[in-house]
Amino acid sequence: MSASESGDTGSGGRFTLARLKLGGGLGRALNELTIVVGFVAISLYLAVTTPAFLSTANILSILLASSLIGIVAVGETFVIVTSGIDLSVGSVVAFTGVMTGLAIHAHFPVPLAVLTGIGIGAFCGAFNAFAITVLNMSPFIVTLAVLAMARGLAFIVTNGNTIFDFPDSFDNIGGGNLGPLPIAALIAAVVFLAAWVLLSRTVLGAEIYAVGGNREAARLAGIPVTRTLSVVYIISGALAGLGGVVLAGRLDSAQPIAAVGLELNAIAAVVIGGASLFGGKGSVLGTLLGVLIIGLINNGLTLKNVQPFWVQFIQGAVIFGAVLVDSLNQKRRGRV
Amino acid sequence: MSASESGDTGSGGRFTLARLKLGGGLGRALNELTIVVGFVAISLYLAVTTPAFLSTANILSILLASSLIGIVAVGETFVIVTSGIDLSVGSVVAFTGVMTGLAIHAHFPVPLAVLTGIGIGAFCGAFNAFAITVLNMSPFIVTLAVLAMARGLAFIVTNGNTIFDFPDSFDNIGGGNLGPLPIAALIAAVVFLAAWVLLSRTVLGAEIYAVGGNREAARLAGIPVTRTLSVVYIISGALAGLGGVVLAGRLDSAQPIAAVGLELNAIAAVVIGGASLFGGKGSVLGTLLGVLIIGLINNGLTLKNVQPFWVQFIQGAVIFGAVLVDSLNQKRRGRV
Amino acid sequence: QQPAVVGYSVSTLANPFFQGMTKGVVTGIKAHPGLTLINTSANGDANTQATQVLDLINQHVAALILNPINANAIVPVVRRANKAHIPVFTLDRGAACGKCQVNFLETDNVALGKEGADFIAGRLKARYGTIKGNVVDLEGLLGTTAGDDRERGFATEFAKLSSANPGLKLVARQAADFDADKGFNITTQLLAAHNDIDAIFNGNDDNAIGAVRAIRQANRFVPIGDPKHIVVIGIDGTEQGLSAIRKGQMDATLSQNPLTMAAQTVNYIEQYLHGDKAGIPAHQFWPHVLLTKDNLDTPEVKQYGLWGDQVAAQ
Amino acid sequence: MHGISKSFPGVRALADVSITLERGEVLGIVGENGAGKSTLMKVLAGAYRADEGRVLLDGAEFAPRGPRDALDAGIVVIHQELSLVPDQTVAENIYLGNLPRNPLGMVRRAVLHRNSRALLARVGLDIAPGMPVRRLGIAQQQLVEIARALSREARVIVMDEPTATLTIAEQRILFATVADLRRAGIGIVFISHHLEEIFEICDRVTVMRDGVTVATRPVAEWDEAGLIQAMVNRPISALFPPRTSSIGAPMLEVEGLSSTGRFSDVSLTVRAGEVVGLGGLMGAGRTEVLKAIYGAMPDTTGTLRIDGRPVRTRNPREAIAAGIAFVPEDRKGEGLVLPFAVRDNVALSTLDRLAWLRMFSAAGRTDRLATDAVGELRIRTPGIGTKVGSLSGGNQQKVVLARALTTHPRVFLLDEPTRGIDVGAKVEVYRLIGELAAQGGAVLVVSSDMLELLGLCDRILVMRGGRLAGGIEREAFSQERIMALAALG
Ligand SMILES: Nc1ncnc2c1ncn2[C@@H]1O[C@H](COP(=O)(O)OP(=O)(O)OP(=O)(O)O)[C@@H](O)[C@H]1O
Ligand SMILES: Nc1ncnc2c1ncn2[C@@H]1O[C@H](COP(=O)(O)OP(=O)(O)OP(=O)(O)O)[C@@H](O)[C@H]1O
Ligand SMILES: [Mg+2]
Ligand SMILES: [Mg+2]
Repeated sequence: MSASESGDTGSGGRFTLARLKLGGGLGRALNELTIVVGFVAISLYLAVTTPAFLSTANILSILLASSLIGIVAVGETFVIVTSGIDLSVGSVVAFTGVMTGLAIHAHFPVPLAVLTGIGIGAFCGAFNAFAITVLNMSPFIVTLAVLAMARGLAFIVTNGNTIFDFPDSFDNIGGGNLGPLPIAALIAAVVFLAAWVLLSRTVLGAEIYAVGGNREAARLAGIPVTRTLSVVYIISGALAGLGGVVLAGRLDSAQPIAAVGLELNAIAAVVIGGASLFGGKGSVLGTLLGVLIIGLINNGLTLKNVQPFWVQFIQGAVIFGAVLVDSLNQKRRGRV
Repeated sequence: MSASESGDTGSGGRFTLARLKLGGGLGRALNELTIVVGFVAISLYLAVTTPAFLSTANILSILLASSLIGIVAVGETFVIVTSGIDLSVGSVVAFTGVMTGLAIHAHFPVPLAVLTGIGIGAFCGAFNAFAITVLNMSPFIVTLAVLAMARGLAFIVTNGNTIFDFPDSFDNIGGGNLGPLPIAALIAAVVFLAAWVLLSRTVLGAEIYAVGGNREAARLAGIPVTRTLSVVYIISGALAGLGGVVLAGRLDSAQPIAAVGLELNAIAAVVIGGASLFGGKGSVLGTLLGVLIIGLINNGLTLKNVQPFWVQFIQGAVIFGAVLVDSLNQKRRGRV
Repeated sequence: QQPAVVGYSVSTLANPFFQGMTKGVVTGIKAHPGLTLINTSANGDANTQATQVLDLINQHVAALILNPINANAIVPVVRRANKAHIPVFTLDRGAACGKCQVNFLETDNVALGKEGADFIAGRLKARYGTIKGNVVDLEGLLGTTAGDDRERGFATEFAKLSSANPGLKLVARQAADFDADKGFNITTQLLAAHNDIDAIFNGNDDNAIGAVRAIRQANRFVPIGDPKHIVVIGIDGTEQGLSAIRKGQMDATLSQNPLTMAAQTVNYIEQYLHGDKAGIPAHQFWPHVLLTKDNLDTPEVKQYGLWGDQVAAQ
Repeated sequence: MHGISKSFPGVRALADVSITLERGEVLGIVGENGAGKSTLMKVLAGAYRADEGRVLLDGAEFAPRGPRDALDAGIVVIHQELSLVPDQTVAENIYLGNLPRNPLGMVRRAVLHRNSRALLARVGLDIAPGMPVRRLGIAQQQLVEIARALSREARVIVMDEPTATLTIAEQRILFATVADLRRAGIGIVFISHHLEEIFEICDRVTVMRDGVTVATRPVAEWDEAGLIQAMVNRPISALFPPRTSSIGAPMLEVEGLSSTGRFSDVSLTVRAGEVVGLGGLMGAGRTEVLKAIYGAMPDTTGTLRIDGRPVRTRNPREAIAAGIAFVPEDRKGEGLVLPFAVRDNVALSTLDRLAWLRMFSAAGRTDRLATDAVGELRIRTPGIGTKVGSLSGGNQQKVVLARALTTHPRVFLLDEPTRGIDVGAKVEVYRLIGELAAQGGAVLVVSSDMLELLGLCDRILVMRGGRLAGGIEREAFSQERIMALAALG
């Protein structure tokens, strides 16, 4: 135990963040998220070796590319903090995307179509929540089943076809800019901010951590466990719905095959950001870092013209390295 | 609480299995695995509605189709019982498959080539184990990184090409028959039997459960936790290697893209079979049932020639239903 | 003078055909000293592809070769490229915005499916005198253009054939996802359930290999020409597909040539950058051929090119 | 509470139990392990639903559908099994389910910390409210639970063995608090296995046995012998067996044991046949010293000799091989594999010894071992196949003890070995410790129960702030001397 470590630090990340006063507290909060070391290392390497990396256009492109996975990963963060898992998000993105597209084609006004997409996502989340809380099923199986069912529905409702050709007012949600800034990235930023407030500043947030950290204790303390879990899965579903809208707008089209495997990337981002699949740990700031690390890696691989066969290998190796730094750092500090 | 339930039941599955004396005990063991209800229901439905279902050829075809996922799911069972996860198995199947193929093409004798495949799988498992135990990294991240790296390596070593055209002596491992029985299914049966003995009848098995049930208590009780975890991940890797050999033989070819997503199916089989991702629970018999349920569903969808768009939806719905029966049953019996 | 940078985004490398295409692009670029390549693969995800193309645009490449995952989903970034005055050349699959691309060099997947149905009809006619028998359709990955268009071509033609020939029946239509193991498992189960299957149409050669191996395992293989032989036809002409045809395990495949096709696109880029822009056609179907054991090693086919063999030889 | 009955698979935990609690009184409930005390309180707390019976609160029917209802009605329970969220802070745990919020639903952090500090001071715990609970010792966690109970608007407070992990100092503070609460008109249920505590603070005492109430009388009408008789239904002669064993050569010798930031330079010797106590205040580092000897504490320096031979214990496995046994203080976190049956927990350290060829599990031998252990330690369980997690706290503790004995050790490191176990069982544990010593074993016991140390040990060592503050021989034993060493020195 190093002398620098006062008795007050050493939590799983969040609770320091919760106390973060944006001045001096930030340093301490980041100190908790040692994954920041990996993040900085990758950024520095790219900045030094690749001139194009630090250009505004490139940085905006990273943010844009990270916005879909970011939105979905925020929902996944909530779920994982409760020691659950939501494998359905990728399929729900595809399903809500095509449903939104169908709504647009059925001449729904854009705001209503967007709400339809988000609402259907929330409904998928509510289905997950019902099966997990009331029917007492394991989150893994439930959301795996919904993964298959939502994907199937996306094919069934579209007959396998791509839904395309949306009005610009819709496409701009995912593909437009506000001044120089991609709107999708702005939406993601708002989602992150709201989630950060919710998880680290509100009573509901604290209850989510409590339910994930010790469900029985939470129950005995009068926390409404079923309601908390339901909220969490519904948020995750609704954000996947928002993701479907953003993706459909970005690509001016909605495909039933979209976003396959997105759930694994989202979960990876959350876990890279310091969350534990056993619950009670994790933070929105950590997830943000995790998402950006994945975005950085992919951007770097394109910028450096890495041959496609090597891409996957290097992706894996860099994630491994970034998390290794983190875990050695924690080990050194005797926190394990 | 039904009168039939003596005070002696109610353990996590295994320890009842451990005492299973193949006569009267079997009933009790199966009683523990209420997923058997879902299994029987699906079988009955298919038997009644589809004349071809009960033919020997069809049942053998189910066993054959289940053999690859079965072999891999056995390894995953060990890992999940320790509260770990191995996401790398699908990629390791592909990587060991192409390495075995390359070995055959380099004129390795067949047994040596097979050992090469299994050995490389075991090595991947050892890498996972090292990172998880010594470097103290999370199993999810480690095996996710290895998922990407092994897949990348499979592309790199083959330059993306399919390796094919093996001698029959090799192909028969995965694609031959012994009398009426597919050799691959026999191999899977041996793997299940060995795993069942290991997990439910040996000291190592008991240690694996203990490490998964409460790692700290296991450590303080003198169980070599690091060694136990290492064995488990190495077994999982080696079985993925065996899976790669079987797959390459069956298709007379090895592709770097093979077995994408196999890990999710394997994990699903284990969880359907009653294991918990939080460790300490699960059994080889349960996994066998889980694998067979997935095999049955796919068989039923093929036999009934369900339209492709509906396949995924129904897969999801049936898994949901099968597990729902299980969880309601458990709830009714007050075991939750 | 600095070579002009060409950005390339292939939909996926999870399939030998696209590896062939990529090799065609790479060798094509090498043949032009004035061009260099940035090579990316979208791993089958349309969103990833959009991002990669944007990253390529941000690097101010001189031209883009796109093999879109989806013709509609690629449109927004193609328009971005248009705004940045970067010419776009689409390969195998186009962008659904017509003139936004300089050239669209395409495989006619609908025709491939149709010709597959016709081939099977021909073999059955030879066997029974009339077009009759039991046919299995193992389609490709749902939601992909190749899978869906081939299926559409096959299904439309098969419906036509079977309404004219009542003895022609489709006993099963299942998606084998371009995955050999999936093709193997489905075929195994179909063979167990039906002992009178005459032919299997496959969305690509990997599916077909799965079917061939399943027939072997089920001890149902008899040589071509025997009335009990199960006709297997694939699409693409992969190296393993060609090998299976040579061995008489598989009847035929319908092959395009991604190598020459991709090289042609690179030629167009050279022409666009340094030559006659107007001479580049807006749209073109790249020809394909039916390969069987009989014509596989004939000069005409050699002339067209067996990409499967060529790629492996490199 | 009237006519409460509650059954679990294979056990009737409560059979027609009735108790009443007046405003402003302290009702003591005592009974053997597994008598049903905690179950009764969980029914009151809404954590379990009774099979039969009803609860009246101020004369009105009260049927909680969950803990929330009970809390809303002012019934606050400090559960026997700690129920804290390890990754949340002390303050958040104190206000678990009850965080101060502003109208937007945000946590009022300043209020939270201010109030938490006040509550922590009230229970005598000097830690920052922002400290994560994960880093607290088990006793500190207990105090956080007590602080939580005090934070609630309560009409009834139930304390289920609140003192099991506390040392004298904290216990005194708790009792003062209880007196305050009583004066404020709050009804208190106090459950403890420390009978002297019962006599000190209770107004009336209810004795439970085997799921029924045996008797309820004002405390003045009970004496210790009568209470024990009513609890265990058999006479118990003396609490502590006479110390008879002859003390032999040094068996465990520890020299210069240090672990950075935890404790330093601890040297001690335990002889064959000797029982040595290790006393001290909470957080003095006693647990860490035992774990270090046992090889369960990384980064430890120092030397160890057993029977004069130097041994290295780099991990618990080596310690067990060297003949050392360890009973941890936190049975749920460190002692038991909760999803396992009693049998498999007992066998956990001897899996290979029991096996055929050291490889294949031998169900028969395992069953016999477990059956013997259950009989010998009188573990109250429906069967050796019962999940250990469903046993009462005290019986769980006995399972841990039983396991430690299976490895035929000669050096015993016991950390709070009688925590939460009833008088009858305690006597058995004391007898057991006596026998272990008599058979030539060396026993090192950490206990926060000073009377226990005084009655049990041949010698007491006292730790303070990570160092050995001194030792006291049996002839010179007194509470005052221990306290002096522990607190001042
Ligand atoms: N959740 C449960 N499932 C099954 N049996 C249980 C459960 N909880 C308690 N029991 C059983 O009910 C009986 C009463 O247990 P309880 O915990 O109320 O005892 P207690 O009087 O509090 O004992 P202790 O002094 O050891 O804490 C015991 O036999 C115990 O094994
Ligand atoms: N994991 C940990 N990280 C940091 N500090 C810890 C940790 N565990 C314990 N401590 C602190 O180390 C000190 C010694 O604790 P220890 O449990 O050894 O005391 P003890 O004398 O056994 O007291 P107790 O009566 O609580 O068992 C305490 O201040 C405790 O808070
Ligand atoms: Mg109790
Ligand atoms: Mg202690």
